[in-house]
Amino acid sequence: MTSPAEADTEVVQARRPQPRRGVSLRDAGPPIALVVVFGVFAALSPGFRTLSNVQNVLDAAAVLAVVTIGISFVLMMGSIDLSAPGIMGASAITVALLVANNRNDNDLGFVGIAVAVLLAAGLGCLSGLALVLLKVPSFMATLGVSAVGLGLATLLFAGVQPNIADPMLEGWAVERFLGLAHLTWIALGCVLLGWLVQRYSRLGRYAFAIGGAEEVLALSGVRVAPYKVAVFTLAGAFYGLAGVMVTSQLSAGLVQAGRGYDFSAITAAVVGGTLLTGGRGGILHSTVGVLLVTVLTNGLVQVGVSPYWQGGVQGLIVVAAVAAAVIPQRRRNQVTK
Amino acid sequence: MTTNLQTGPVPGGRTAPPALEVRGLVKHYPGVKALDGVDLVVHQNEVLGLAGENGAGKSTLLKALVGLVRPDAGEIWVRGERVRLRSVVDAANHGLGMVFQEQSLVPNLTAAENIVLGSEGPGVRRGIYHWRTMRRLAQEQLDKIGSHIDPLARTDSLSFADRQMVEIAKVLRIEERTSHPPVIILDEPTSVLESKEIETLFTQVRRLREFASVVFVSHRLDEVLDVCDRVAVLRGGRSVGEVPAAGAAPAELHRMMIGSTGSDDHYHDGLAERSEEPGRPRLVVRGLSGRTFRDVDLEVRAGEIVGIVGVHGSGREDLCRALFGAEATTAGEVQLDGERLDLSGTRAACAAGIGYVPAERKTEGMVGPMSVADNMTLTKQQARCSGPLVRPRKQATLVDTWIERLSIRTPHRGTAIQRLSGGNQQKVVLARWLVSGDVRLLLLDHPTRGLDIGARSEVYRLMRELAGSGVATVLLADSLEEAIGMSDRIVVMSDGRATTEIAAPSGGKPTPLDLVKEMV
Amino acid sequence: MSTPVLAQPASDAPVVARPTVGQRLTSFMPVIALVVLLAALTVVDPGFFTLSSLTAAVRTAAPLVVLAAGATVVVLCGGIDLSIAALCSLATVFFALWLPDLGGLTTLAIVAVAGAIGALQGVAHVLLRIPSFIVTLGGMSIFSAIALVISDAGPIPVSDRGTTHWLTLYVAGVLPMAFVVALVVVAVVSLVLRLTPVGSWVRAIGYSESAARLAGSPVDLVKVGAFTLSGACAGLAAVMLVSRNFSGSPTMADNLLLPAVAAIVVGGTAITGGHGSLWRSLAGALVVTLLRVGLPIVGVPSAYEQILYGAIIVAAVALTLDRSKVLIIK
Amino acid sequence: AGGGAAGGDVASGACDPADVTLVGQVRNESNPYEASWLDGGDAFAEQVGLTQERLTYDGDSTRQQEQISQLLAGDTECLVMNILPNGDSDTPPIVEGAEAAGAYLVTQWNKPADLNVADYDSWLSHITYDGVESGRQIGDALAEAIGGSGGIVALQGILDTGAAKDRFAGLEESLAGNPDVELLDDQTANFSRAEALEVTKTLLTKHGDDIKGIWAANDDMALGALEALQQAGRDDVAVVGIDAVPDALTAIEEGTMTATVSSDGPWQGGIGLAIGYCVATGELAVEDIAADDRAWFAEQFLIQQDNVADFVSPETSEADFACDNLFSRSQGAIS
Ligand SMILES: Nc1ncnc2c1ncn2[C@@H]1O[C@H](COP(=O)(O)OP(=O)(O)OP(=O)(O)O)[C@@H](O)[C@H]1O
Ligand SMILES: Nc1ncnc2c1ncn2[C@@H]1O[C@H](COP(=O)(O)OP(=O)(O)OP(=O)(O)O)[C@@H](O)[C@H]1O
Ligand SMILES: O[C@@H]1[C@@H](O)[C@H](O)OC[C@H]1O
Ligand SMILES: [Mg+2]
Ligand SMILES: [Mg+2]
Repeated sequence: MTSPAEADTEVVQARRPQPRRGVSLRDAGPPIALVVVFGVFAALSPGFRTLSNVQNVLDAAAVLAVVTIGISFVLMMGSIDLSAPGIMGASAITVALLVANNRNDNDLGFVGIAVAVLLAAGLGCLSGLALVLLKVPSFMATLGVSAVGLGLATLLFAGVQPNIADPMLEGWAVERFLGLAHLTWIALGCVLLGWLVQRYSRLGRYAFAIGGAEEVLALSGVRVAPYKVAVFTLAGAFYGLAGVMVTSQLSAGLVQAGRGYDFSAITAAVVGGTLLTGGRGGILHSTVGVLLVTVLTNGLVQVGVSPYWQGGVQGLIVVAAVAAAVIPQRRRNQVTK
Repeated sequence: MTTNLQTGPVPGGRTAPPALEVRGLVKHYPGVKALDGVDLVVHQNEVLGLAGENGAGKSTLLKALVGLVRPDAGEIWVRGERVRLRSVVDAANHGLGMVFQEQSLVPNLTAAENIVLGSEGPGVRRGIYHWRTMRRLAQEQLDKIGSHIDPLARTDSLSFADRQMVEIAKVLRIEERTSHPPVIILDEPTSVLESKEIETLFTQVRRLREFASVVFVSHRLDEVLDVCDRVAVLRGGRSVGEVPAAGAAPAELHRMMIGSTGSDDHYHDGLAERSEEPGRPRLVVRGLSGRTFRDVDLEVRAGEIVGIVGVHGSGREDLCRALFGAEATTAGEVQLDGERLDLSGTRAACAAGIGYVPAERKTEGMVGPMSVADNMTLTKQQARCSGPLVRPRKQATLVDTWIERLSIRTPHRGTAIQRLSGGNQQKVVLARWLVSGDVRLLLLDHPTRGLDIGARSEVYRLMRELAGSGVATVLLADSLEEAIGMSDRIVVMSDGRATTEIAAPSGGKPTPLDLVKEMV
Repeated sequence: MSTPVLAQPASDAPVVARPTVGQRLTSFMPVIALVVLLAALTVVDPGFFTLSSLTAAVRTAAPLVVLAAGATVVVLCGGIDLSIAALCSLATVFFALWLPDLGGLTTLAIVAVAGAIGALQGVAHVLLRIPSFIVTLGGMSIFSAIALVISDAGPIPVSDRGTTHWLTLYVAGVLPMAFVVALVVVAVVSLVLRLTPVGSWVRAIGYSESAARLAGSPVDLVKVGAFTLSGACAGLAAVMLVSRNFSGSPTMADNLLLPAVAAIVVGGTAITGGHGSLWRSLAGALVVTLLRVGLPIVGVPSAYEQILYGAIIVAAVALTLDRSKVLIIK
Repeated sequence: AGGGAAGGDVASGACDPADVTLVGQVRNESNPYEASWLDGGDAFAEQVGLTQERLTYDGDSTRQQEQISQLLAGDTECLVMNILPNGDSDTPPIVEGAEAAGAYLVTQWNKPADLNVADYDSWLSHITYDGVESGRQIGDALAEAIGGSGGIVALQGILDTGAAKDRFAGLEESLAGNPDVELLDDQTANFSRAEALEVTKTLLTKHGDDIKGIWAANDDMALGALEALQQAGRDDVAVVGIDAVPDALTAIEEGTMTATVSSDGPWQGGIGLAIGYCVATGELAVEDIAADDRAWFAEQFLIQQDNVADFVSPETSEADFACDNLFSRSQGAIS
């Protein structure tokens, strides 16, 4: 045999054209929807199309983006994760009590942040363990862990609002680089990290594979349980970071720091083209979904839709966007769950 | 003709220990003794065929050989050394690898990843993918079998045959785990392949023999005799003997499989015996177009069996699905017994008296966790009801009748269908359309896929019986021989169009070659 | 018949596969979980195990049982209905608004309209092929918005209590009528599933939708039916809530969504579809209710209550889910 | 029936003080205001040698009802409940349940206007702050802070609560009296700090420098708005809220926030139990409670930089809870 490296380039170059490798047309729906929604709001509202509002949208997307990256790995496996509110709450209070704050004399700075993220990862790990050891479906395992997280947070909260005085953490929300808050850059870093993990790490590719055909992995001698636990742990870490980010934005640790992020992250991921059945989509898909959801929230305020109707209009547009995105994939005998 | 198991000739004349030896393997399932003391020897550099009826225990035996089934008793020896196989990895470390009866690739990964899955070696270092290395490793495997696919193509974008090649490339990775020649196990690899693909596969199997041993399972006995050196036969979970392939006839193998002297000619017997002339046109298709087929005209008369042949991608499967309302059409008209047929959905098709047996049994044909009885009566619910209410007794009687008539081997009608062997599952799926006796048109997509000879001739007999009673049948056959043997007329499809029609009356059958010429 | 002669193996095997003791036990697990929980609460606070306390608990559980029962059929079909709670809230508002005009017919009208709204979601799901998760998530926000607007964002008092009075009565002095109604709903739907072909259609769709469709099962119809039932149950639960709260309010039932889904899963119904039953959801709803009311009442402090709640529902599912029926757990 | 064994013979109690059960119920212990309420309840209980049972229902109306019916299914003879109903619609069933079981009930904040406390025996009193008044007061303070003219935006609370509506109505009154102040936009942030942050950011880009002031229906939202302003680098916008939570008081001290209105959590937590306790033990008879004290507005103060020091550590003295001094903070009956 010739040197394999040479051989493979030759062979591969020779027959590249037909089989599917990269992005395909069916992934184009969500980005198109994003452009359309953006265009409509830009046409309707002068305030929407300003540079500062675009910055605002990006800043506003930061926390949701980090949560959604975490949840995307879980969704890729075909599992679901409702633990974000609890884990974010626990991490928010933890970090607020560990960095300089008004409740105690701690001033751990970066270490405090790391501990909060680790705690969050631990809670995520708990979900994974319940799934693989107790064989409890992730829906319930993560719902349980969310309750545990909220309980822990309430314990630590102990009735008095911890406000942070750590300049670094406060600075994340306030200071800007190239027009974007540091938090937004952190979120962008997470997107990049998530994408690298999805593309280049065994964990990411196996998560994707578990969603595609879990039983085949077992037949190939791969023990999937550790990877499942690792994915939930990773997701937990992202939620933890998101909790820290919320704390930085509010300068205070709130038990409710993660309220509502479970469903909005799932919505964002699905709108971006990640399937709840697993095996499709990924970080970049989800990021598009996050932008779509954030643009919607912002745009509805900008064009002045009544607060009473905002939720409803948003729901309607999300359904419409998903419907439009699935049209090209519709088949007679297609299974939709 | 039957030779002693322990002293078979060693190819090459050396007296090396056999590559693999099984002694007295036993495996019980609730209600079934799947393996009842199996003995088997696989020599170095030989292709051993394994034959047996549906449910004889072939898959169970093979799964035990790769650590997926934990036997209740018995021994497995690899190259003269007794081993205990606890997992696929264990088996791979001993040089045993298997291509499963149902394809087992992760559809959303690249071919390269599938090939190295679970044994990435230098392709993944510290959890990080090195795509160049991965691609190289995969390419090495593909080169071994001379496949030209792109290792970075997503697996679900590959053709069926290419995927099978990926599976073989993947199983050959076990070479990297042992310094010894591997034993490659192929469980019914041909049941989903077209004849051309089968040829390619056989070329690969013969190449494999140069450096490995192969265990090959197929219900097409001529195939088995063609590619194997020796054939061992299982019956009821026991080894009942073996024959050297050279000079053996399928009928002889079959006799061993069923333990009695059955009829010799299962492919052809009775083919000519249908007395009635086909009746008036029952199905008339005019200018039908859909996603993968264009402008198809087709006519099937009552009592007629029309085979449609074509390669993968010829559009024949989608045509069938369209006639059953399971695939959208863009133009054309279909009439059934002179009435315009509603193609809007499967429900309408069923109501019109159309039956459809899909090729993908596991995902489309049966509802795995549901019982044999419920699977059988899923379509014709009225057959088990009086008024709107289900009558369990009525269902039981009906189902038991059909279990008996089709010799479906199941512990009980209440057993989950997924516990049956593949062939028996297929019979249940077929029976679904027969229980009420009101089918006018049957669309059969590979109805005998995975069936043993006995079950197959049973299905043939049934088809003929149905045709005799006036049912029109469209058959997408498992092999050209089957198409020729069973059909009154054969339509060739290529590139989405029905290009040629060849009459195939009994007595005037075309040859496979005649068809192949038209197909490409 | 010229079939091959059967070889011996199957013949010496038992012909009828009777469920083993273990299998029987798994189908009782939801009830066992319930009993264990009740026993534990009683040990912590002996005062908890009294007739009036149990009566109050089942009365409390009634709307949750009804909500969970309806949604169970959707889950059995492999889907999910996230809109039940919001639809229930909307229905309480409708009830309060329509009562003055419709009088005694209001209850029927509410159940019918809620059923129709559920059907609408079902139609959107099957026609547009949008995952039920998304359709009903959208439905949830749309229903909330409508409820907020038509109620002018506030509760609407129900002065004519006569219409719902019957729901507050007690059968034999101890069994709350609302709970009896919930039991009837569970029983009727269960019987329909068991005695008609609908049951096997639902299971077939849940286990393998494409196989069901290719067997000619009325997949779309059954799914729309499941969403209709789920909607109608949300309507009935709304009537129960109104009978308890004497008003309709745009957010009244919103917080019942997760408990209802938890009830279904705690009962051991597979969230992936196919396997499960309404009886399981009934037991699950009682477990969830006991946790919601029992933990604080026996004196578990708020923070620990949440931790315990989380741990116990996970443990309950670990106990009730029959893993021989659900092969891959996602 | 199963709901109520004791029946409604309450007029005044003859419970041994040691037999009284004290229950305080709020939404959750994870916000400072409501946590301080329960702490106030504990303080009162300690004062009379008892302990308070702390219940929370996580802002979940049905769960609140469930807990209360379970509570009322137990021993209700000397049960005293100080309840924060989740919304107006949650009050009637609580009241009816308590009446049927003969448990002593005080409710706070939320009550439908047409529900009359005097029609009941067990429902001793309903206490609230005048939301219209507070909304107007902070509205006026905001107008003054921006010099009587300019644009403001409003952050509403949970839309279907009485508190949110009354306070917004108060703002509208204030706007009527300050014709040069223009309400540019109103959005809801659901009483939440995090939501207020996002909404304010968007409003800041939408209206830019036109915004001179932000009116928030509670302090949590005001604090969220302050964060948004800080992140946008705006220090020229006046912010007002309601509740006088510690962080808001600090902000007022520091001058970043303009005004708030006091709601006294610890006192609210104690007073409801105190009223119930006094009646249960017979020290106070229901008939003797003045009609005006059955449903009343509690005293509240507009807090600004000049008087903030007086409120930094709210104190509830034992005297506030003495049976003869229970209604000293009344500002009159709810109109
Ligand atoms: N040369 C390469 N370098 C890095 N990664 C590669 C390379 N070739 C293939 N891959 C990996 O293989 C993947 C192709 O399969 P993948 O399933 O991810 O495609 P996709 O288009 O994202 O599919 P989907 O539509 O499901 O999102 C790439 O996304 C990438 O992760
Ligand atoms: N997991 C299982 N549980 C229960 N019974 C099983 C299981 N797997 C196999 N069996 C039973 O064991 C017997 C042997 O099955 P096996 O799949 O080995 O047959 P086979 O020879 O491969 O048949 P086929 O040719 O149809 O593939 C059958 O009766 C089958 O029903
Ligand atoms: O902030 C408080 C809010 O949480 C509650 O709902 O109503 C009163 C407000 O002061
Ligand atoms: Mg991708
Ligand atoms: Mg087999």
